Amino acid sequence: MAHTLTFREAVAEAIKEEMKRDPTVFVMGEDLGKFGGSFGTTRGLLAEFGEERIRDTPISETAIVGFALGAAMGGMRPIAEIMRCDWMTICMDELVNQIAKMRYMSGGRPEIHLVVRTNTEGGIGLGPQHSQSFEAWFCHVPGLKVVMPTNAYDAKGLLKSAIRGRNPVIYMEPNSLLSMSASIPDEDYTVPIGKAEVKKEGKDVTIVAWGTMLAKSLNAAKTLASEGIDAEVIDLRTLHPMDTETIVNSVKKTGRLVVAHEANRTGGLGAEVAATVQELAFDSLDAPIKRVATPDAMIPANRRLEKYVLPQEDKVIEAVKSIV
Amino acid sequence: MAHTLTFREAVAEAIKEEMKRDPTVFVMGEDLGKFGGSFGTTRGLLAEFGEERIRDTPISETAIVGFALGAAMGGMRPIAEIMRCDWMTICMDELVNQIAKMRYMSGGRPEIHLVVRTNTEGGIGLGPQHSQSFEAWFCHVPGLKVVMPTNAYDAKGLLKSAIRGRNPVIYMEPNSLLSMSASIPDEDYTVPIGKAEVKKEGKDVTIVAWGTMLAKSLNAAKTLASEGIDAEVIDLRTLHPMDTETIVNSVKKTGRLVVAHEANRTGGLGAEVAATVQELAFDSLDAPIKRVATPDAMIPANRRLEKYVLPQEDKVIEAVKSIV
Amino acid sequence: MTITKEKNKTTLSKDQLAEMYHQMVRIRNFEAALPDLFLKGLVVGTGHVSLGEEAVAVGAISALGPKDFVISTHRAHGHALARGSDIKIILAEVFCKATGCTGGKGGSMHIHDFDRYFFGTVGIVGGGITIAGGLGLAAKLQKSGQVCIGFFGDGASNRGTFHEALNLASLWKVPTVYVCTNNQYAMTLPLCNNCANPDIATRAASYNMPGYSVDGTDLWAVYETVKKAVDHARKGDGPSLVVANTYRLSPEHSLRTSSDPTTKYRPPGEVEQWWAEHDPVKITRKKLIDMGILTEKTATKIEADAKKEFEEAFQFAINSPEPEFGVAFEGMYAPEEGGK
Amino acid sequence: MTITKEKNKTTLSKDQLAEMYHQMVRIRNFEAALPDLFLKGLVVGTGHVSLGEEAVAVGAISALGPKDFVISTHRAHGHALARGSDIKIILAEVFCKATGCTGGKGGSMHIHDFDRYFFGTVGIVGGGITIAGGLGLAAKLQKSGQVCIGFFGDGASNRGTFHEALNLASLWKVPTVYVCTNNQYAMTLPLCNNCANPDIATRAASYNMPGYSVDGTDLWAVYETVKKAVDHARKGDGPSLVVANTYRLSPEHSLRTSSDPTTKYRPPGEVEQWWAEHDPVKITRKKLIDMGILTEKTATKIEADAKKEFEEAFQFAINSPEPEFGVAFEGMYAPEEGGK
Ligand SMILES: Cc1ncc(C[n+]2csc(CCOP(=O)(O)OP(=O)(O)O)c2C)c(N)n1
Ligand SMILES: Cc1ncc(C[n+]2csc(CCOP(=O)(O)OP(=O)(O)O)c2C)c(N)n1
Ligand SMILES: [Mg+2]
Ligand SMILES: [Mg+2]
Repeated sequence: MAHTLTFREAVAEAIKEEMKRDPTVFVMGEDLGKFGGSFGTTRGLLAEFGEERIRDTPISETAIVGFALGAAMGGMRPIAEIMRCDWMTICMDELVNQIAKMRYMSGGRPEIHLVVRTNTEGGIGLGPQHSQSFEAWFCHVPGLKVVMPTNAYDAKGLLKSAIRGRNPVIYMEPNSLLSMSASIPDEDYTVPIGKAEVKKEGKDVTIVAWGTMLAKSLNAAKTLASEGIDAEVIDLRTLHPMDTETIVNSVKKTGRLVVAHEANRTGGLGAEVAATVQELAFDSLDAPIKRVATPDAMIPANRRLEKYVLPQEDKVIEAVKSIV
Repeated sequence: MAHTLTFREAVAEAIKEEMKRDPTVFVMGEDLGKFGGSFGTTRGLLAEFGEERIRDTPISETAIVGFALGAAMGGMRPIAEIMRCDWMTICMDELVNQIAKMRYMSGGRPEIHLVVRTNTEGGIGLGPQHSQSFEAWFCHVPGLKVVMPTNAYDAKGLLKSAIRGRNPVIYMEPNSLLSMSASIPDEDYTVPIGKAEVKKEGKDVTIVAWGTMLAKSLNAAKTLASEGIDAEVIDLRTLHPMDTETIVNSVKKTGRLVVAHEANRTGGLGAEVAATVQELAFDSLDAPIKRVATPDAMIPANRRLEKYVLPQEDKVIEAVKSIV
Repeated sequence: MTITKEKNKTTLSKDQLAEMYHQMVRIRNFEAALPDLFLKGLVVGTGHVSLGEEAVAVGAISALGPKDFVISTHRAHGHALARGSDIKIILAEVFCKATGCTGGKGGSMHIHDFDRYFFGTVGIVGGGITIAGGLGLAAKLQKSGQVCIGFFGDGASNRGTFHEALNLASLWKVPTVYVCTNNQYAMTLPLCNNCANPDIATRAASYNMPGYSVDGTDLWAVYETVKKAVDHARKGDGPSLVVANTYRLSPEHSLRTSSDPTTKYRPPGEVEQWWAEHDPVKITRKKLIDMGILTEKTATKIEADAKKEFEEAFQFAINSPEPEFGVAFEGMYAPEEGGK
Repeated sequence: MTITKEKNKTTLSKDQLAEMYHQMVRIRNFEAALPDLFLKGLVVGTGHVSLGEEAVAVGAISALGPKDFVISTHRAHGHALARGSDIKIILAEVFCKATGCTGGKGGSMHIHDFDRYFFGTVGIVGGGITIAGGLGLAAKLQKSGQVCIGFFGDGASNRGTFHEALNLASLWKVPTVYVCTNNQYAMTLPLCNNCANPDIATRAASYNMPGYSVDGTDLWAVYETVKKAVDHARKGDGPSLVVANTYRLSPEHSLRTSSDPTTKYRPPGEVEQWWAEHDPVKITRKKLIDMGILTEKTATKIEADAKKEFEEAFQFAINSPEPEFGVAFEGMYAPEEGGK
């Protein structure tokens, strides 16, 4: 049997089930108790679990993440929330120098089982300081795992894997996908970290996307299909470690690759995908790999400008056509 | 006429000359007054300019960089020092959300003329939290410029350009290069931001490198020459904006590219170079672009292990041979 | 450490006081209108209104000279208006129109007015606290005699930037006055779950600077205290911390959150009671009439004029064009040509 | 806010005191030997010795039970030794040998001993302050009765993490005792250029927690104060801040900087005077003999034993193998198999 949930409800349900399953799981972050989270992803949890396990914090991002690390070392499985990815900038030391390295620095001893959840990407008119997505940074940091689900099913399944896992996971929730629904099995399931998913098979070109760009890429694929171009679309889902195999296999079949993400182009994770694929599938490539991304620009608040700056479906179509 | 300076002396000389030239230039950071900087790059400045303009700060990295921004907005040209690149993690909000975006967020009005200097890369046995290089992060942030000189001449010239410029510059000083000397003209000169330099011409393969890997690449090129492989070696110098033209022209000539940097491989700026070049010079490439970098691992303190983990000359040679 | 509770004093002239009331009313009109305009889709993204904080904005900013610096927060409209910024330009920015102060690229969280040394708003809570110290440093190094006010909220006072900035500002004796608008909530978190010691002014002791706790609904108290701190700074005696205690009369934290009906986190009746007993506009009006500075008639005239000004601003903003696509990529870097 | 200066008391038994002196001597020997070993090239990278801080390490850690947590700083050797860690393993780590606690991958800045709940050292100044709060939170949530000591320095107290962590620890009443070893220098910066208010314990008031300022050369004062704070935490009454004031007797900030002759930033004679008048090992020795707890003979025996122990540790460390290359890439991630 199954039920229907939005992305944000799927997040809450994953947390709820894991908290019931494991008393060491708890949640901490800003405005996530009574308010249910600035983006509504923790609604209902306070009523169910109380203030001891659903912990509202002051505006202290370094303490949120640093306490989560200490709590994990002390045997708990914290789920820390940083309200917006833009503010992950504040706790980068905790993430990069402490959390990612604590196990290694300690001779491989402690398990840093914690999740840092954050709302990412733009698209709702919040302007330059509230619309960014820094997945490329986190993937550059050995010791972390990074996931970004694109639908409620994966949101729940990946979050469960992250919570149950034995390593620190950055779990990124794309802003504009939170209200999208999907069918969720009633029974317990997980989605493995490290596996991409082929969302649509195709033979002419591979499109690898994550976050908001996945849906735009699938739409683009529809349009392209009507013009006789058969695109294969891959949802990367786990950004680090990357499922290179699935991508390379696809490119070996199609001979062409477009990578689409919402983060800024230069230094974005699209570069990593392109660099890896051209190395591993050089002889299969019939055309240059194209990247679709936000140009190297800030994201304006004005909705028309925002839409103009962020990559849309047409940019994916354009990129595909330029190489097919 | 010319004189000889080490990299660290060249940094100090650039600051000294610019401070004499422009009363709005000043320096702030940890232990840079009497002590002359933890890596000796500000020696002699306190004696010359006094405490008003050579300002020692407490261990407050967010305040160092935030104050520098305010001071720039108020008309000064601060040179802020973050002792180690690893601690740039602490002031990422100030760098990314405030400094990089202040002009844009303010409708293009203020000039954020400031420099943030930092000691980067590893190689001296300081272990996982004191050996990292995050240039890829900064290049992912529109609004910043990023330079990493590899020799005393460029160190002086690029720092002068950064200080005189009208935009925020992250100026990165590779740890293991600070004692290397070069001949410095006695007269004033600058090195332009945004220009790579071909250090050695060659026709068989292009090696693009920055930081410590430049010297290792030049050494590798010597060894390769003795085996009949003629490598062109490019010092990227400015990492953002990248001098794509120089790289692409070289690759069009050689048909092969190796990118070498010390930062971790995944998400490193090498990926950006590779992704850009395969797009712009696809038809010229006779082989996959290879990256030489620290594998996705922490950098151990033990010197043998450190040397083993960090990429050495032999890795560059190997990479070249794998594609020539 | 000095923690004083200021009493009303009147070094202010009648004209000044009438003008200050005028400013408060301008802010009130502006802020009161926004929730509705947001629901109508005119305000883009989000916005934070400052109902209940009018006396803090006007009292503090009136203590500054025309070339003094101001750094504000995500809740900035009142500060800009108190600084004398053109209400049309501010409203147009809140609507993200081409005529706004950033040309519509920033919106409500990025208000600035460089001509008035209003050096902008920072959407990252606590992000401005260090910048305000740096502006003070610039003034000090250039011996310009300028002073900087750095506004922030009770919630922001728990950011590490607060600690680092106030310590450094004090060590360097920069002329920065830190004004904390304690509206008793950080988003949905009440002060007591926010600050382990809710008497935020106490913290000044950690930094060896004067700390003042004042009634933020009392225009006189705010003005006189900030004035004292500004004079102190201008003399070269360094920064101060002024905590102005008031209440967030706005229905919700932000315009965006107010559209969400599930957000009940304030005790029932609390908002209504503060409106009834501690509305700074009402309090100021009554006091000014009692003092004979305003009459019912002059007060009503001020209010009517302000209404009219807002109505004009509204017409201006709504009729302003959307920004051209091309501007989206402008203003990221200053052109290097023509630099120093 | 409670700022008390503790007086000597003696709830400690003779045996305990003799053992505490023993620990202080172990630390002294270890630290005193390192500068020379660094110059000989045996210490890798850098290292920070804690001469002058022995009474803080031993006094504070003696107030803990065996399962209580400790988080340390870059200056960690003394804390590890006081916790009872095997001196061989610690020295081997400082030499970056395979037998060290991280197998040579961390070095001096990454000492830990998980079997003794010594949860490691953080090379980022102030990085451990939040972690210590989280360990306290883990203890509280699991009702384990454990307490955490989080050590940090006077310099670290100016990091934003100090502010955020102490505020949150107090709000949540976590059982963490924050012990600030004020050795009056942060690298080359003297306390007065470091903390705007050099009385660091004052800061506890900002967080509504007890704040104590104690003589950090006085073993009794440190022990009794930290014990009081530990008991307070264990009872569920929340965190405290204990500032132990002493002096960095070490010639330089770090072993690396000490090889640089240009580093003159302390007033002439200052180090010598502190050695003469405030050496905690000498002070403790004299007091214990005066109190009849030690005799010249038993003290000398302790010192000789410690010397022998260090000599053995040195032989162990120097004869230990270098790590295999293969381990360089081990221990980054925990294997997911066999997880929950
Ligand atoms: C660093 C950071 N964390 C969280 C937020 C989200 N946020 C925006 S306003 C706000 C509350 C700020 O509270 P306070 O400082 O008291 O200002 P007020 O909103 O009451 O004016 C929060 C948590 C943010 N913008 N920046
Ligand atoms: C965030 C950060 N900034 C700077 C440094 C460089 N550094 C290492 S130790 C130190 C001084 C620390 O002073 P204090 O906290 O008083 O500890 P002490 O060294 O005196 O024991 C500095 C500045 C660092 N490791 N981390
Ligand atoms: Mg507030
Ligand atoms: Mg110190």
